[in-house]
This record gives sequence, structure tokens and C-alpha cells, in this order.
Amino acid sequence: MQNSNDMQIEFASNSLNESFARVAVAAFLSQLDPTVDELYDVKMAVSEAVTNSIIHGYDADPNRTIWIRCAYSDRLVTIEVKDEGKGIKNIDEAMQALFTTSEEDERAGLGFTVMQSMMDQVVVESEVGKGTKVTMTKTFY
Amino acid sequence: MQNSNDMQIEFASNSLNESFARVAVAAFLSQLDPTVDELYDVKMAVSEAVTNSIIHGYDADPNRTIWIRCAYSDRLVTIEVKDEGKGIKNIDEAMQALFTTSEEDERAGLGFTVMQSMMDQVVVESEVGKGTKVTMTKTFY
Amino acid sequence: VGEIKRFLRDDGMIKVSRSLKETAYKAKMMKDELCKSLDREPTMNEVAAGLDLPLEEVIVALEANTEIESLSAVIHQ
Ligand SMILES: Nc1ncnc2c1ncn2[C@@H]1O[C@H](COP(=O)(O)OP(=O)(O)O)[C@@H](O)[C@H]1O
Ligand SMILES: Nc1ncnc2c1ncn2[C@@H]1O[C@H](COP(=O)(O)OP(=O)(O)O)[C@@H](O)[C@H]1O
Ligand SMILES: [Mg+2]
Ligand SMILES: [Mg+2]
Repeated sequence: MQNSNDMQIEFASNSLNESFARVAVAAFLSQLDPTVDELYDVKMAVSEAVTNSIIHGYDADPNRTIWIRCAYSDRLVTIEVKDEGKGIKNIDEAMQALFTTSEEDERAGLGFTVMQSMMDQVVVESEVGKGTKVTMTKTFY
Repeated sequence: MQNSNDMQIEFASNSLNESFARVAVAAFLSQLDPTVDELYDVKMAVSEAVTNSIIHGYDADPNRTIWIRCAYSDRLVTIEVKDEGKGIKNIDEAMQALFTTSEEDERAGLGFTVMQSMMDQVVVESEVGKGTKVTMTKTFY
Repeated sequence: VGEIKRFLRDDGMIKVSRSLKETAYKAKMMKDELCKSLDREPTMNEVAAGLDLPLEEVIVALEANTEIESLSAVIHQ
């Protein structure tokens, strides 16, 4: 095992690719011999971030691009999920539990809350009309 | 299932990442509901190409970059494995069974042969000092 | 939230690598079984359905198999 490594993946904003993104991140991080829980947490967080890019960033257009960068240094894991979608007006508000701009979904507004509880830290950078980057870190046991 | 899709991954030329590359490609292509054997063939071919980029292209330097692009259109799968390593002088010769520039390994010289038998078509583009790109196609049943 | 998570999942501290080996073995058995009963190569989805596991887990498990197989190929060559 080496103590630092990184990779990047790039894929269409098709919800079909969510599973691919989760597995790619999990396969990469398996180099750290994580526990079932740790990998589960990371996969949940990645799913939420990717879903947000697809649904909110790109309004469900399946032909845009999403980037994920994943790196570790010793047991500190960093994951970035990036889109060039419509961006977030008010990040603090967006990150509040139960805040959502979706109207349909009943269990909405908890994506960022899930990311925050699964990962140690979640930082969101976003510019309206430019896109959003979510950077999440977690130290594996 | 949609009828075309593509992704790209980028990672360090560390042999640790071979498994990541195989799983990422397998996870992506699982969208086509392949047989276990089809996926196995693709993974073998990807392994051989990635190993070549690491060992021959980059002389086992683990800090260079390898790119894989994977796409499908209907059931035609295309996989590109690319490095910016030292390149191949004589491609025809390199692709011949048992040809190798390695001295140590006893079961050497069969990488391209494995790729050709696992995939329908293997095309190699290379320039000395610039790098190598292996493009492989296979139609899933 | 951490406590709730641990409460919900008692397999929490198990290493992925260990649980994968079990799934890898089951996946291989299921593949062989389906090969016989269907009289053709099973698809990944059929193997996953047979094991009642998500497709993702089977993909990752078969990678664990690849490593086991290539390792044994090296040992037995
Ligand atoms: N990638 C993104 N691009 C644009 N807006 C986003 C993005 N991610 C989140 N948002 C905004 O933040 C809100 C809260 O996100 P989240 O907590 O995941 O809840 P939900 O997705 O259920 O609405 C979303 O409703 C949306 O307005
Ligand atoms: N990505 C690459 N960059 C540079 N040279 C390569 C690359 N891939 C293959 N080669 C050359 O082609 C030869 C044959 O490759 P292969 O059939 O895989 O056999 P082996 O890897 O066992 O030597 C290698 O020995 C090497 O000289
Ligand atoms: Mg959300
Ligand atoms: Mg080779």
C-alpha cells in the first residue's frame, strides 16, 4: 500500500452512471483496506453529490459532464464532485437540513445533511451559471 | 438502458491502480448486462494494456498518468488505454506473439496476443517519445 | 448520527476485503450453477439476482475473484 494516490473520473450526467461513480470511488479507496462501514459512508455521500449535480446542476439533462476526483494521503480521503451546471445562489441556505428547491420529492432536502454525517467535512463552492464543486474529506480508521 | 454512453478515467501509473481500472471499466460496462465471461475478457484486456503502459511506457515510474476512455454504442464497446510514455518503435513487431523487450519475465511477449484474443479488434497508435494509445473494440452478445 | 449508524449496522467494523472474499466465492458458485441450469453463460444481473445482491457488489466481488484466480495461476503455473 502506498501512502498517497489519486484518480479522476469523468462521465455523462446520466443517472445510469451513479452506480459506476460509486463503484469507481469504492474500488479506488479499497486500496486503504477500509471497513464495510467506511466504504458505505463514502458511497452514500458520493451518491448524494452526484444526484445533486444531475438533478439540480443540470436539471436532469443526461448529456452534460460530471467530474469526480478522489485522492488519499495516508488515511485522509478527499473526494471532489464537480459540475458545470447552474450553480447555487445561497450555499448556506442550500446546506440547511430540509432546504430544497425540488417540489415533488417528499423526502427532499437532506442530501447535504447525509454528506455531512457520512463524511468528516463537506465544503461547497458554487457560482450561479458556472457550476458547483463539493469537496468532502474523511479520515479512515 | 440507454444505447450509448461514455466515461473517462485518469490515474497514476502505479500497479496498485490496475485493479481500480479494471473495476471502473467493469462497473461502467455492466450497464450493458454482459455475461460474466464478457466482463472477464474485457478486464483481462484492460489489465494487459495498463500493465504495458506502466512497465514499458513509463519504465515502472509510478508517478505518471494513464488515461482510459470507455464507450459503448448499442452493444459495440470501445476502450482506449493511453499513456504519454516512451512509445513503440515498430508496432507490427511489438504486436507479434512472443515479441518482448523485457528481459526478466519468462512468460513475456503475450500481452498484445491476449488483448487480441479477448477483444474483437485491437489498434495500436504510438510515437516514440510521445506515447501509446491502444484502442480495443468488442461487440457484446 | 454516528451512533445510529453503528446501531443499524452490526457488521460495521468488518473489513471490506474479508466480506468480499465470501461474496466472491458465492458469486463463482452461482455462476457455475446458472451455467448448468440455463445451459448458457449467465449475465451479471442474473448472478446478482441469484445471490439477491446488488449488481455493484457482484462486480466488486468478481474483481476479488480475479485477484484470487490470477494469484492461483501464478502459484500453480
Ligand atoms: N450541484 C448542484 N447544483 C445546483 N444546485 C444544487 C446542487 N446541489 C445542491 N443544490 C441545491 O441545494 C439544495 C439542497 O440540496 P440537498 O440537501 O441535496 O437536498 P435535495 O437534493 O433533496 O433538494 C437543492 O434543492 C438545490 O437547490
Ligand atoms: N504502452 C507501451 N509503451 C511502450 N512500449 C510498449 C507499450 N506496450 C507494449 N510495448 C512494447 O511491445 C512489446 C510487446 O508487448 P506485450 O505483447 O504486452 O508483451 P510484454 O509486455 O510481455 O513484453 C513490449 O515488450 C514493449 O516493447
Ligand atoms: Mg440532493
Ligand atoms: Mg505486456
